[in-house]
Amino acid sequence: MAAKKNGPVIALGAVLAAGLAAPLVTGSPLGFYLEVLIGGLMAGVLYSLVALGFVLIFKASGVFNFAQGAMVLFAALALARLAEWLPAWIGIPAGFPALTLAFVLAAGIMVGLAWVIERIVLRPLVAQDPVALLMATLGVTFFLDGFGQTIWGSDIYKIDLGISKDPTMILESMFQGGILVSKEDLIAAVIAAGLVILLALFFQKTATGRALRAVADDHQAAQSIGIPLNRIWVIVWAVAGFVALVAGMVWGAKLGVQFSLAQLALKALPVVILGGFTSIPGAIIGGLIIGVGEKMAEVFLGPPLVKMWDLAGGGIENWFAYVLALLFLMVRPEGLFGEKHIDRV
Amino acid sequence: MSSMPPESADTFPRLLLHHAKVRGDRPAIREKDLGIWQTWTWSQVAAEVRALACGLAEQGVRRGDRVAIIGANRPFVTWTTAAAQSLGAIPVGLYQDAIASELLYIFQTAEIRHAVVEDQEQVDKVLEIGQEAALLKHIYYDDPRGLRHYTQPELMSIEKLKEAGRAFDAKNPGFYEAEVAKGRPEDPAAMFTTSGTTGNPKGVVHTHGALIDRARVACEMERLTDAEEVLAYLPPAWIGQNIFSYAQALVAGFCVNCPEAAGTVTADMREIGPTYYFAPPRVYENLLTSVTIRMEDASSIKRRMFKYFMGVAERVGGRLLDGKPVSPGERLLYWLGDLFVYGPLRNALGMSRVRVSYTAGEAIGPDLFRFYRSLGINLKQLYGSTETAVFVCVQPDGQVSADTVGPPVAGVELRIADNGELLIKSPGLLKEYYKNPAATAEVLTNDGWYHSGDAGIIDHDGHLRIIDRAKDVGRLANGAMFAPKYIENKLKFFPFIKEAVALGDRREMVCAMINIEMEAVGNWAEKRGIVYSGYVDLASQAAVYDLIRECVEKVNADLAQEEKLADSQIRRFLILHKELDADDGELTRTSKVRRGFIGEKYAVLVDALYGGRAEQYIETQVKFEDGRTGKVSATLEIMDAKTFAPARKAA
Amino acid sequence: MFYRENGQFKSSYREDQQILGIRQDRWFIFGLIAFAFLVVPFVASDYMFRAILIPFLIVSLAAIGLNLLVGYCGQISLGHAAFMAIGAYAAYNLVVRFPQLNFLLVLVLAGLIAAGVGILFGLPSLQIKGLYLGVATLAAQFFIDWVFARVKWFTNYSPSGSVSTAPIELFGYKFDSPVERYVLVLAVVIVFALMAKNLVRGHIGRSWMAMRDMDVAAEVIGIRPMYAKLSAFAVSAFYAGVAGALWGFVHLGSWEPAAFSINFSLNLLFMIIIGGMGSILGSFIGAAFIVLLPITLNQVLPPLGALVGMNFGTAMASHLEFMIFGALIIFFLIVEPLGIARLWAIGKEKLRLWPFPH
Amino acid sequence: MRQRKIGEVILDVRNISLSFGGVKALQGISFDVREHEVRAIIGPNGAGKSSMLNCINGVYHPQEGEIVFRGEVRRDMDTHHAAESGIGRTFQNLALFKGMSVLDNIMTGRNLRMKTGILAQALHLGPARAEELREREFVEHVIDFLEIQAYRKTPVGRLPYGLQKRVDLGRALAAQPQVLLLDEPMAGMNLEEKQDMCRFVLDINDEFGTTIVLIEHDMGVVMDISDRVVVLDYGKKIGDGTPDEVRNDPEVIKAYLGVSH
Repeated sequence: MAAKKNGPVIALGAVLAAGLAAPLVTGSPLGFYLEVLIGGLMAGVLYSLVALGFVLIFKASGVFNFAQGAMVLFAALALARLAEWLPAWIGIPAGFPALTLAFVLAAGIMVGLAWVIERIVLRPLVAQDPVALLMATLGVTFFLDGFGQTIWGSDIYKIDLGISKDPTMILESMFQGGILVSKEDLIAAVIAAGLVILLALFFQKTATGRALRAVADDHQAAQSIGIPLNRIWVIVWAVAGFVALVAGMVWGAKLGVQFSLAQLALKALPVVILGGFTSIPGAIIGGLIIGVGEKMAEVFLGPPLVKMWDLAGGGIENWFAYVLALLFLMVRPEGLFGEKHIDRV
Repeated sequence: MSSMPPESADTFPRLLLHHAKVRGDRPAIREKDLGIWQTWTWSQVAAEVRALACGLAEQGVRRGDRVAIIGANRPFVTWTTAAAQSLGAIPVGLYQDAIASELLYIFQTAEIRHAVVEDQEQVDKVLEIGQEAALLKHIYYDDPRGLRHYTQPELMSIEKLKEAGRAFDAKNPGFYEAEVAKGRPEDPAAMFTTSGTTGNPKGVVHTHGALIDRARVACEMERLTDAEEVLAYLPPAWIGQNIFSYAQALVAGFCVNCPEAAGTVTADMREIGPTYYFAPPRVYENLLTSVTIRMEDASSIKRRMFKYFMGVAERVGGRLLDGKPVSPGERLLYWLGDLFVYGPLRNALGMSRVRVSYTAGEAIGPDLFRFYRSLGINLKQLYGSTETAVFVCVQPDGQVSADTVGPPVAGVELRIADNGELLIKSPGLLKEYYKNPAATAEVLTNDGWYHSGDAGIIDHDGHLRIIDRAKDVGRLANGAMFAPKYIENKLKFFPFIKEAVALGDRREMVCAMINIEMEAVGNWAEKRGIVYSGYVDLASQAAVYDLIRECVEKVNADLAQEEKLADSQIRRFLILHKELDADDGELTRTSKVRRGFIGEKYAVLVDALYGGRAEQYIETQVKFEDGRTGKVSATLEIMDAKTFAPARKAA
Repeated sequence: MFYRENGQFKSSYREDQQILGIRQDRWFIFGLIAFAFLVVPFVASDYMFRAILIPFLIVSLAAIGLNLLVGYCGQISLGHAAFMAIGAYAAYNLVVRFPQLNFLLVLVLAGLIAAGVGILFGLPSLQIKGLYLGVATLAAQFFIDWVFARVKWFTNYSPSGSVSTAPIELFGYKFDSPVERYVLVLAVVIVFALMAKNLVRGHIGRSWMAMRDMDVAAEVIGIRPMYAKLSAFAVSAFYAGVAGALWGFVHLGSWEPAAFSINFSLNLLFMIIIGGMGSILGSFIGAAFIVLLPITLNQVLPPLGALVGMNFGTAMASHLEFMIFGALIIFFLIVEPLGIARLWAIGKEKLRLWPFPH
Repeated sequence: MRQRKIGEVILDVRNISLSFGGVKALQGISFDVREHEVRAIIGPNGAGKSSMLNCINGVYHPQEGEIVFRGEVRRDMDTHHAAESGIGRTFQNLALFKGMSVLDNIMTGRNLRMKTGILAQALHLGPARAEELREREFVEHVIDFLEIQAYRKTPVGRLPYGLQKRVDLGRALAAQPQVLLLDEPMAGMNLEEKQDMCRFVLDINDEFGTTIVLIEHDMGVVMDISDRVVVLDYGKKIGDGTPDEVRNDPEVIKAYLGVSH
């Protein structure tokens, strides 16, 4: 295979950077600009959380888990409803104690659920075409969407982490008007960072984690040195279930728990394309890029477009991530941090 | 259209021209080739034959010359046969799998100068013979594959032959018509080689008149029309195939279909759905075996349904076919059975459209016979041989049974000689054995009776019943009658037994050597979890021996019922370690056991059987398909079988 | 069981290659078509036409389109409803801007426009496969959704963003009542299904299947991947476009962009998974399944729930529908990846072999 | 007996080097193939045989060297051009189209010659139908030649391995190639199947005059049927000549025969 040309990648990067800088050049106030940037980063953190689940499973088993979004919804529903029901059931005080217990229970449920999915759906499909696996996870998505709403209910629920949603003004001294930042968002970022660190530790320090990495590198080799693939896959699915719970909690707290959560999770797809299917840092950075890009495009690119073509409103963020991912695919299919594959005949 | 051709069409070439004129656009022959049924109409066939005849004439074939034809059922076989006949030459059909020495003998005695063969394999064989049979000067081949680089001057493709023929025809207008006009019904039309259980093959010469007469009589009897379809799948060198797929086709004007390859006959039969069908009992038996085996794998509901309706069919089917009274309730059941079982089964067998089907050559098992008839397939028996142009006796509709072969057909007289041998007088008798007046005189006496060599009786209905070959009917040491084939046939009616050889002439008891049917026994063994590594291993398994012993004992019980044969019960038997094979000389080309040869070849086994030994080591040379030879050896167990007291004769 | 094939031999390649080679199959299909044209119009209720038959026929067409791409050519598309949207809006604009155009011509033009867009979004397939391509088609879905929601020109500046159509008129005849619309759709669908069958049994169909089964070997044998893939995208999008136009004009009458959302796309995908990948017949079966299941659930569940003393509302039915779809997808992928059409084919083979099991 | 005319050089491989990442698969390989001959490339596993074939028909693009086919000099091949100009091939690991019947698989071999457009195909118009029937007839000759009539409509996946190999050969043959590249045509076959395959290879060479380049590691088979043999080892050419010359070449004996057989 001829060496991949880096030209288009650099060009694309330059265009993105230019796009990022453009609003400043055209005279948007710096404070506002930073506010948008930080908002984008926050959304990006959420995308990253979902994308993490994708990457974990893909890395270990080559399955593109379309159902990660549904798992997020399911986890968020479980958490929200358990936190609501538990006080009535066992008299535990509502609020933080109930939430904690609900989180533990939901974690158990998610791990169990992930285990069941792996055993019932993915195990029989081992060594199938990736597209078939993708479709199977689509089936899981539908099943979970229906199942989750059947047992947990289908209204909009709240997860109250007890954090004020009021925005805080920071850096007032530096900019005129300062920057509005929600405390909740900050906490979310911290949780996400914590989770990433936790996962990194898990992968680096535990035997299971090392086995996981071995499996990700080479299935056959891992199997030949005695790593039980089936058990690894179950663990990975369980971890992904837990990650989904964290993502669901953070996202649910921010936006409320509702059906659209599952759809929003679709956004994580372009993130992994961008970051590379097999890279955890890629998922984080990809998430941030998509989050920021989307917000920037919506805020700074949207209005001129609407004006220019007389559009019925903006909404660029609906497709921006995908089109960006598509462009990226054309120039660098393996993503920013993914591994290259050479097809041999 | 059921009208038979006029009497004036009294040779095969004239029949061909008649059909080309009367039904020129109807299909005469089809061949599955390149995936579809390539079709030739009667007028196209006439043109092909004309070109070939002219080509052969141009190459030097003259009236009375013998032309060898070797090939599978392909149109060229039919066409060159007719072409040779047009010139007054005698086509000599030869078996494709005939070994070189057999061929050489025929080529030499018949002084064959021209041979038409199918492909490279046959070309190689004939070229080799040609070295010795110095007369052979012209070889025409149908399939040029692999022959591109052959440079022998004798070789010519049939395509080229036809081209030459067309050129010749153009230069000599009227030649073909004149040649056809010269032919007379009493001219020899074809020569067939008899398999001959011993010695060299004999060439049976039949006239146009004899073949056409027999074909016509049978066509009229069964009301065959030009709408029939037949599948030509048996060796074309055999007279039966010639009668059913050549003579009768040319008399009635129906269409002959040639399968794509030997391996696709079943599929091709399903596609064509012949209306007129002939098969030796062996083929019916194999079909039934495969039905049984395939049904065994069916779900239990289906199996029960199958069994139930086959029971209904057994009660009702034969009676319906014979036009006997059947109650409305049974009619309804049979109708249901037809919907769910018989109809689909006939379809699967390719027999949905069969109006008349024959079996002959050997005795057919009563169960087997009844099975097909109960399905609504009009299976009937006939009796005949190469020397009698097949049709001697045929069971008419409504007078069908498993153990007779029916009354004589029109034109035939029968007589039983004092020694039990059947004598025949018929317009279809052979003209002579080619260049063998001694042999001719032996079978064809001056008073016009043909000595069939079969032992038979004529029952009170006037139906003929064949017991055995006259010369094979022997006596046990105590003087009791011993009809080995009768016993062997009874054994072979079991699906597990493929072949059997009964011994006992001039001995104190009857013993048998048995060949198991690999497929059926193998299936049976797998069902019981018996592991085996191959034929030899399977044949020597104790369980298999027990299975076969049960069969033998059932035959014994049967034999005990018949007063004259009660002494012929099988006392001891063994299972052979190899399949009897025509390549090893154990069977004839028509797959009949050569008892004498086997007796000599396996003398150690015979001695062991009669010597009371419990087992015997044997080593046998075998010929593999690719011509190499090898050895198989085994220690065979010999087993005693239970015998039964003779049934008391009713007072 | 009902097959009697003796005597049905083929003496030309033309006979051998006809679509329904067995006489009994021919009778069955012709009987079915005759029934659909001659009996159904007189016996079915308006509800039947509006809620079941017309949508079934139209989504069948869309499913055929998707099946050509996914089932035959092996290229995934998660955004096929977007091509339907293209067809629907293209037809709308053609009718609004050129009212004198024959509707059949409009259908074809709408299909062609969708095909053009299909080729555009098919371009990534030359570089990427599988999951990656799935994401690319999602991009098409979201982008096209957005375009029709935001660019006013496409909706002819309709203030609400939704568009509505007048009844179809063809050769001076108005197809207004449900029966008339049904017959029109039926005719269109039969013709297009036949064309799809013709395509897949010809050299173009073989080049698609070759790409699906073993792309390297296909290239080595001389099949151009670009031509094979893009033609599959084009034809597939064409079918989706025609189906979209019919969906808009015949089924909905008036619609907004949400009518062709990602959920519709996924439903189409489910149809071909359940119905049968790589089977025209399967597209119909899958469409019937997906159209009928929710209706059946809505009819059957409440009385069933009442029986066990539970109250199944419509929400419940919709959740159950999700679950059943999901479970079925998984079931078919695991047990019979080629869907009901494959089961049908096996059943047919069993009937041909009856009473034998194999 | 086989009496054939070996013609001029039809394919000339010059100084081909190919590497994957840092692994050198082929190093400066040159050899020629004459028209109508049977040319074998042998060597132990990993010698670069398959890579060589893949360069010839454009699946791989060598970093160095050139390929001259029928007088046309190319820096490297592309697969389509190779197919179009008459290079056919079979695959070592079956690369049949699993979802298709035997007939359809072989029909794809005719795709290069089938030109009717989508609309004509969809409507099954006269020219499209005529083209389809014409090519079907051609393919039937291939089926007949390879003696697989009984499996015509069977999905290839259901056939035993040896027959699948035959279908693979049929698919390549259907394109009427001038040069046929056979990648281990007898791998994994039993003796009888090998003999059949040998017969087909020789028949193809005989009947159609097709030049054959084949890879094998079964030395016996190769020596029997080929006119000239190239020996590769670790990506380098270590021998070239008639079977007898190669058999007696000390370096070949050392590298190949001595080690693995």
